[in-house]
Amino acid sequence: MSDDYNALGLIAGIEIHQQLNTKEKLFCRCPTTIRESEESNGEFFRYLRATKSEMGELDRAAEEEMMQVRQFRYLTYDTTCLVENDEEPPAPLNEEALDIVLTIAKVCGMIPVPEIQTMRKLVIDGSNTSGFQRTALVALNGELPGGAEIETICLEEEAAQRIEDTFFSLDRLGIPLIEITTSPCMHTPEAVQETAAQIGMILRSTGRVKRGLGTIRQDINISIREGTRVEIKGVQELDLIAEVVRREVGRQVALLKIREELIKRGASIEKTPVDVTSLFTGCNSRVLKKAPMILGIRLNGFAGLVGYEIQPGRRLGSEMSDYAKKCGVGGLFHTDELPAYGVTDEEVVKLKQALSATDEDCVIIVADKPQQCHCAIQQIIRRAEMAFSGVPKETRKMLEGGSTAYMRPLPGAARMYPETDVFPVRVTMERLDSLEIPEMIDDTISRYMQDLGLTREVARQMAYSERRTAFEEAIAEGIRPALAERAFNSTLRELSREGIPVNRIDDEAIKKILFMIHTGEVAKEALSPILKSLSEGKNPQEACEIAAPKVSEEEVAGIVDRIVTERSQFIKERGNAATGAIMGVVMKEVRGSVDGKVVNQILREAISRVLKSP
Amino acid sequence: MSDDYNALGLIAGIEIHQQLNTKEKLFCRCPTTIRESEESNGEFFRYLRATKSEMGELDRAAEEEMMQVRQFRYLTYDTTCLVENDEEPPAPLNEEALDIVLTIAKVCGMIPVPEIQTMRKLVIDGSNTSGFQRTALVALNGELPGGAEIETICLEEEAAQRIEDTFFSLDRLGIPLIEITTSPCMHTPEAVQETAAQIGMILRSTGRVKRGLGTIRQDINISIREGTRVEIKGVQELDLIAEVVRREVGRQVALLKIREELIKRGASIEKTPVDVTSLFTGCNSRVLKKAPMILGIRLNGFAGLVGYEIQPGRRLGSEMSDYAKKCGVGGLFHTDELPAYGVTDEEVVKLKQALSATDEDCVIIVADKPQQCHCAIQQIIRRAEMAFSGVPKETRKMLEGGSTAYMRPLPGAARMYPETDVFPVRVTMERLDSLEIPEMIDDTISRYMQDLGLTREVARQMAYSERRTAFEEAIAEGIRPALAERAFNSTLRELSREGIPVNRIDDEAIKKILFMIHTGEVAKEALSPILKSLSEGKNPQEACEIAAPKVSEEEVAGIVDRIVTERSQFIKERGNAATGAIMGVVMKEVRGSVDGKVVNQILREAISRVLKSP
Amino acid sequence: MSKKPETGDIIRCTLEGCSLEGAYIASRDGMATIKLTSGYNIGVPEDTLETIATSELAEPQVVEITQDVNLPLISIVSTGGTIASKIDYRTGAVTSQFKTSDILNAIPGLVTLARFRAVQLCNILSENMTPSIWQQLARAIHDEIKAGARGIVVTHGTDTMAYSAAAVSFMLKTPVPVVFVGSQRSADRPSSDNVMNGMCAAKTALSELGEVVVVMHGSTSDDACAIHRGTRVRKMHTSRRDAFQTIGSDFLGTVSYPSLTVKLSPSVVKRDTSELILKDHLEEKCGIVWYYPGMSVEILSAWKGYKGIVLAGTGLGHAGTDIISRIKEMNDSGTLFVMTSQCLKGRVCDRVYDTGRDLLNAGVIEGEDMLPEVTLVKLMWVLGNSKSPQEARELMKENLAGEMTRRSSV
Amino acid sequence: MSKKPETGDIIRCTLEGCSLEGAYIASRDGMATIKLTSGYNIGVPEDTLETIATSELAEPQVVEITQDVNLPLISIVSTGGTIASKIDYRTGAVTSQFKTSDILNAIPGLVTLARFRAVQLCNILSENMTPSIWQQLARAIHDEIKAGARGIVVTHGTDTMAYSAAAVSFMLKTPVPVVFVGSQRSADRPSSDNVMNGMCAAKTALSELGEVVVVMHGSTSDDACAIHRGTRVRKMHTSRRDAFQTIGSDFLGTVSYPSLTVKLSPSVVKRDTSELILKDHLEEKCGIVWYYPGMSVEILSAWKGYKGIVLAGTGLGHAGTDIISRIKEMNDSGTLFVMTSQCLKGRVCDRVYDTGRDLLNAGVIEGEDMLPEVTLVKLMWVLGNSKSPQEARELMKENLAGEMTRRSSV
Repeated sequence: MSDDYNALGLIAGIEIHQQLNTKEKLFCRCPTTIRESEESNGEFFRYLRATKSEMGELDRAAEEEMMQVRQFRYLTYDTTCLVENDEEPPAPLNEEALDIVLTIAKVCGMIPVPEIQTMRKLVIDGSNTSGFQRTALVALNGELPGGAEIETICLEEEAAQRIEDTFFSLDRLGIPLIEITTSPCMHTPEAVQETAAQIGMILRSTGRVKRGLGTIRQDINISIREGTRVEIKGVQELDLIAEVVRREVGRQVALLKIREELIKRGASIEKTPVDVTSLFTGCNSRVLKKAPMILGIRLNGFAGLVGYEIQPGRRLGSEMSDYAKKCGVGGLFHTDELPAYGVTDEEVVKLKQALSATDEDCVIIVADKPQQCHCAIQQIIRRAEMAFSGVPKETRKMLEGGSTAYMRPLPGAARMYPETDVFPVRVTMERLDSLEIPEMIDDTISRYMQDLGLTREVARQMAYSERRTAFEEAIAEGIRPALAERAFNSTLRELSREGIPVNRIDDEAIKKILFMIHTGEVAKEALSPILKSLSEGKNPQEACEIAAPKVSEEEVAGIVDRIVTERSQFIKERGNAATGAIMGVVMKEVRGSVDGKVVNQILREAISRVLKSP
Repeated sequence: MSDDYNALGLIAGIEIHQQLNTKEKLFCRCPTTIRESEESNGEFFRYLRATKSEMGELDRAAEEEMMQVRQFRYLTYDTTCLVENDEEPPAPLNEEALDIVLTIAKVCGMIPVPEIQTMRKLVIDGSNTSGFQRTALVALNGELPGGAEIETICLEEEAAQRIEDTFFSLDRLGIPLIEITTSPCMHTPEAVQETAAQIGMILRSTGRVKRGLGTIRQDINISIREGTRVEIKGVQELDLIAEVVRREVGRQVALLKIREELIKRGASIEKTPVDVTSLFTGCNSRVLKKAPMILGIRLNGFAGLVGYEIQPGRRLGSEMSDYAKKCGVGGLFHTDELPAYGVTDEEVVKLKQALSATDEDCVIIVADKPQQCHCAIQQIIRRAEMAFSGVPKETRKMLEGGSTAYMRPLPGAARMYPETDVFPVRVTMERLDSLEIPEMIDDTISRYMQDLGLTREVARQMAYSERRTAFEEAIAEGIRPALAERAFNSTLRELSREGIPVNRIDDEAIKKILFMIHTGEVAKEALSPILKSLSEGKNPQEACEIAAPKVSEEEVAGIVDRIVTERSQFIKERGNAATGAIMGVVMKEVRGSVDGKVVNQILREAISRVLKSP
Repeated sequence: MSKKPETGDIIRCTLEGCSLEGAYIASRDGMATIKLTSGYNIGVPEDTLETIATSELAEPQVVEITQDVNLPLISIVSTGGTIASKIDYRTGAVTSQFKTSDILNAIPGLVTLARFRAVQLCNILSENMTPSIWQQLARAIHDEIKAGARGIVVTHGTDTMAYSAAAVSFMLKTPVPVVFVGSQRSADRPSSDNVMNGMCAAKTALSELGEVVVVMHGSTSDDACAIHRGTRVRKMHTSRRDAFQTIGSDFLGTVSYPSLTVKLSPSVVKRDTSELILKDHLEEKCGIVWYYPGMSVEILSAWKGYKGIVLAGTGLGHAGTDIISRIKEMNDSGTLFVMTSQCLKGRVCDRVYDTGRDLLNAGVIEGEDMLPEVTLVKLMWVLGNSKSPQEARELMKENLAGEMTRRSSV
Repeated sequence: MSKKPETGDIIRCTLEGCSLEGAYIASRDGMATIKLTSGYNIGVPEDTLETIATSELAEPQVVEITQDVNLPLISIVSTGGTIASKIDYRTGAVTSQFKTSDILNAIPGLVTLARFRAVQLCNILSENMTPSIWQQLARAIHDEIKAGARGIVVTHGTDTMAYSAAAVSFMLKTPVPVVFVGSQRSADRPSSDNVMNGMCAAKTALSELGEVVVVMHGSTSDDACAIHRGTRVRKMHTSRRDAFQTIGSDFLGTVSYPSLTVKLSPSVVKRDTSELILKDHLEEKCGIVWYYPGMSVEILSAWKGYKGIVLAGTGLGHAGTDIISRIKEMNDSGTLFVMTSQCLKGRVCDRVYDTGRDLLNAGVIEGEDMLPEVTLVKLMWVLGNSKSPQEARELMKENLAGEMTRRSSV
């Protein structure tokens, strides 16, 4: 496979979906809190059905969802309401969410839409109780510093979280989601990954997006010159993006090769399946032996191509299998991979005979109940036909490692119509002007390095930290940057590595501790045990008392006197040079409850007394 | 004891309560249907509390009910409504019920109240969810043919059925109840019973009262010259009334004798109980041994009187025990009956010593938890004090056999106030005039004997029967009285004795059968098996076919021919005299499916043919 | 700007120097809605538009549904509402549909249950219903039953569906089921309750019922519809699927989904119990007065000259003492007053408190446990069909169509 | 007939020649009510009476209740209703009682809970409540709290108790519980709910609450009272003990009986959260208009010149298209309209259908999920306390006293 993506005509774009960290959801006033399903307070179920458009046609993607009539179950919470239940009209568009999106649009230099109109985008996989996702186009035509074009920015509602198959949790439904779509302007796998990283940085720079697993998802659109647009959904790991692109390019190249070969061979597809159930009654494959029905189909001239590897771990047969699975079957067998899985050579011969297959042909069989078998064979035929035109237009999902599997057809763009229950929002110049552009995290990092003297890595950590704002406030109020950084970043990281639940510690509490250190009430040496105490639910006062019990200057003086007296010989031997060593002993004893400077002062005086003494 | 009731100054009156068989209840539109508690559709509970009158005093009876705070539970049905639940104001007074009561008042020649006003009579034993019973005085001052005076007739609502203790069933609550109160005009036990019988007859004569166990209840008011008015509640068996009166007279005579003796002895009551728990720790009586507390009280000069029999099976001690039981204790022990029940002679001696009792005194002990013991001792003292004035004013309940036990104090007459939710009903002359007086059952009996030729017993059975109306209708339509009587009475009684559920048989079905017999469609001989078939749920047509399969005249002729031929020798020997014997054989074979007359006709012809033949 | 574009025209607009193409949809207050090729609508200033090409409407694809002539006939009388609708994704417009084929297309399962004939009576939002449309509706249903329908389904907006169901209950004695149905979620959305409600309604129309009912979701799940008597039902929630509730008694039955098993309670009126009789007179000069504390006597005068007034009083059926004399005056001049309660549940009883007794003395009739809305409709019918005021008073106290129960079950 | 007897006089009457004695009670329409010695009342023609003896009224026995000075103080403000009453068995009269001793006699358990001071504000049937009495009530409560009461119990007739509770909720910010209580069964009957409701109310008045609530039976059994927020509660049954229901959310807590354990939900406003503030202005020219199909435009004119009108519309908050232009006219002349729904449950949303949008354009404010009755009271308060129409509009859209929820819980 060639690495010359330019020659292959690679065109790629990405869509980034990022949850916004608003107080309320996009179209109702519920909090944007993720819940455990055990906390659910109720459950209901619904059927969804695709609505035909006035042209009488059903969307291909919707139609495929409808193959099986499915009942969708939903869990409700005390943090969800009738809007998520699809039992109340939506509230007006969340203005806080819109402000965040408009801010990002401004960062990207985009043209805001003069009047934002909310649309309903049909989605009947159950992840939206209404059967559609509400989405609004907010801004158009932007460009990133690196040159990548941002085509559109939309504000959408997040879908319900799938617990399993047709069972959903409503806590996530309706959380505001920004969708940033680049134009298909990238031509190398690395460019795609870099652009994604850059957009991620911009999003985080606002300080108003959700963090953590699943709060950001990348979709990648890829095609090569003779290939077709394929959309790969839900790539969550930024570092995998380039690899996904590479593998998809590989897949398209391979599919085009197969096309060429098929045409060359004059391949064709037999449309009538053959019932071969009886051939496998004594088969060692348990699946085949116990199947109510086994149907076979002959693909003329496909020999070797069904088993041809098109991506690591994926063959043309895998694609056919994905299509067949939509009918509820577990998968398929094809003669390119047989004998295997308990099927003997002899059985393969009989199978080929039964279907009058030559060595140029490939036979595919599926085993299940009759209805499922017939459905699956039709799907296999459909996918086999697509092989003649190369790369099908598809939505695909990422598999572990970066290969992908078929998910559903690309949805038609036309399945959108206005959400009449939500009034349009006019975006005024005043509003746009009032939006402050946040400092980009990349700039923050530079500033931290330059102004605060942090190292690049620490500056990066601090800039991306959720505690950045508190950190900056502390500094603005006079705390030394190094101390503030230790409190808000390094020490917490150390404690976190020890398994201490540092996320329980409140920014305000840390700030209080910092001021106590600043005023000398507590020694900075006690920072780590104090933070640990805070993580156990103590308030700052309590934490200080526990971690660094109050030691008065008199007590310090007493301790110093004792230690100095005990070690007077040593002091006399070393003179002032003894200070360092003795300081350590004293500090250990006062356990960080006293500022080192104070101890140092008292110690120096004591030592000078000893040295002056006879 | 003397039988000279006149000399004793016996005065007795009765109150008869009879449920009316109306379509709806007295103050709501629920049916007057009695239900099984298994059919209940719900349950609720309430507390009732006596309301003080404006004079600040609680009724004595109400107060006694309040000794224990009690939670009352109620079962509801799909035939009860919010009115029984005390959750909706009452509907207007049931006019159908009022018509029945006015009719009875008319029969008794009473003065109807010009405007009937419904009252609330306080009852807080839980049997009324509202805490009162609604009752209205309908008529005054009547007289029975036998001379007994009817003082008043009231229309009341029936109370809820007690399932156990504080648990009630609401099906019965609100059924209309007529209350007929005689004046205290009877002076012998027999007169009381006769009057009750006569009133019962009048009630039944209307044909509009409920029948069966518990639908009629007699209360008897009794006093003798120096005695007091005592009310005996709920005497259900008419035949026991005279005996109840005799025993109550006996009881009052005995109590007066005890009074005399007490006064003569200068008896008195110690007011302070003594704790004698420790005396019985090794007692053979399980009750005493395990009792948390045993309290004793000394009744000075009562020796022998507490154990004095005042009624078969009842002593003064029994009365005291009844009073004590209101506190929740199981009963008492007194020295007149000890040693016994596992209490030894020695323990009795110790007990008397502990209470400083002489041989003239009686000691009473109760064993229970401390609170119950103290309450019970107070009640015993109260009842002992009453012994000095002879007969207490009481409401009593009948025990099996005719003796009685204390139930509660006589309620004060004043605990009644207007039911403002029910409008008064004016009784117009037109209404009174339009009420038809029914034939009295006594007259019906005479008529049946005279006009229909029934014997007295059969006439009585028929007159009291629920099937009387159907019986008279059948006769009016031409059925012979004897046949009708057999169908509606005698045969049913016979079948009933065999355990056949004849109450399932519908009057209309019997009438149909009678007409079929009348027209000769079915032979009257088949009556009994047909009725049996009806009781099994068959309709008249089916019942006839099963019990008396249709036999055509030709078939009869065939049977007759065969039998006659077989017995031609016998016929020739006996001539026409053989008819009787052979008739029996034929009838047995046609099993009552053919009228005897028809068979007889055919048989005679056949016999004459035989006799004519050579 | 060139001449104003028409819906569907392809236009170009310029935003901050950037040019966009899309289909023109509509304008409002100087802002034009444009549908971009991505399907998104955006609003842009109207004066930036330039028409590129005029609309070419594609012929809608008509799917003809074949009905099975061996199945029983149901007539669907439509009055409006969104039980069937179509979206034009090109313009985003959603339109209500009432032709037989439209309804059968929207609810494909229907053809397996029965043969259908659709009668479009009107197409209005149900808040615009009037007594005269109720009359037309009763007549249309009457004609359909006479023409042999085995059952009637009336599609109706949910806002005043209960009023209409009550009105038909009084005007029409029916031997067959007359089933009102609507949807709380419009038919254009995949989650709409129209399919389940429609299927359950059709199945009810074929059932052994013989009265006027409302069939709507029984719970928030798609598990079963409840069958409500037309004179005891009320919309009790603005937006939930199970908004319709029978008040003061149990509902008449259920239709499970998707099995479509109809279960009827023993208390239903059975098919063929009544003869088909239409009595469609209504006295429209009737109204509801909702009492509130401090209500001025003068407010009542707004209904002066009315033939009948339903009072929605407080508690057991009360109103401030001030207005009672005015009620008496109006009663004496020929206005019939019926008292109902704002509580909605429970029975009116004006015999318990003084105010109630004064109201009775003023001529007010106790509305027992009738719903205020149903009482209004009944009053219109009773006044339209009585020969004398006395007869009207008596009829108001009688149960005519299941609107009043004699006993309050728990 | 001798001179007309007075209540309690002993009289003789003659019926069909038979002479009866009894106490005279009263006469109506020529019929005199006589109490016989048996306790029964009967009605006899007035002209048959003959007075035998005049009444001698016995002195009522006054039972003085000793209060425990160490217990916290609760003020009982009484407005009427039958939480305490006495029966005169001689005449059968039942009279409401409001003195401290009367109330403590009627509900003997109270003295074990607190010290009580009773303030009799008025003695009216609650259907005769007016906005000006609400104001007096708010002032009286304010004064009692200022004077040191740890909690307030307001005894009130049940008919309009929910209106009054809402009115006080808006007029008064309270640091202590203000508990409205009534009884659905009058206090003269042994089954009255007055004892349990009264005890539970007193216990609530001592609790950690800091808002205006209604405490009434939670079910038909005597098991527990429910605590309802004063601005979310509604009387939903004419006669049941558990008639009061919180609409659209959960109630605030329960008081079990007879244990009197108070359980509060986390959503209550806690004691001492608010300062004591009285803002007792009310604009009384406000009313509720209950829309019904076919309502004439002219009906609306009855409220001409009013400052505020609550519309109780259909469904999501609609009214017939005809009346919208009249609403706009009145709005333009200074009447503030707020839309609520007859459904009672659920949220008004006038953005879904054309009628709703027209109503919004006419100036109508969406009443969110507020109850119509509460909206009326709020409108009076808002118009009485706003400096400008614009401020009033804004305040109507805000949640001021828990009357409006931002989210509709299931």
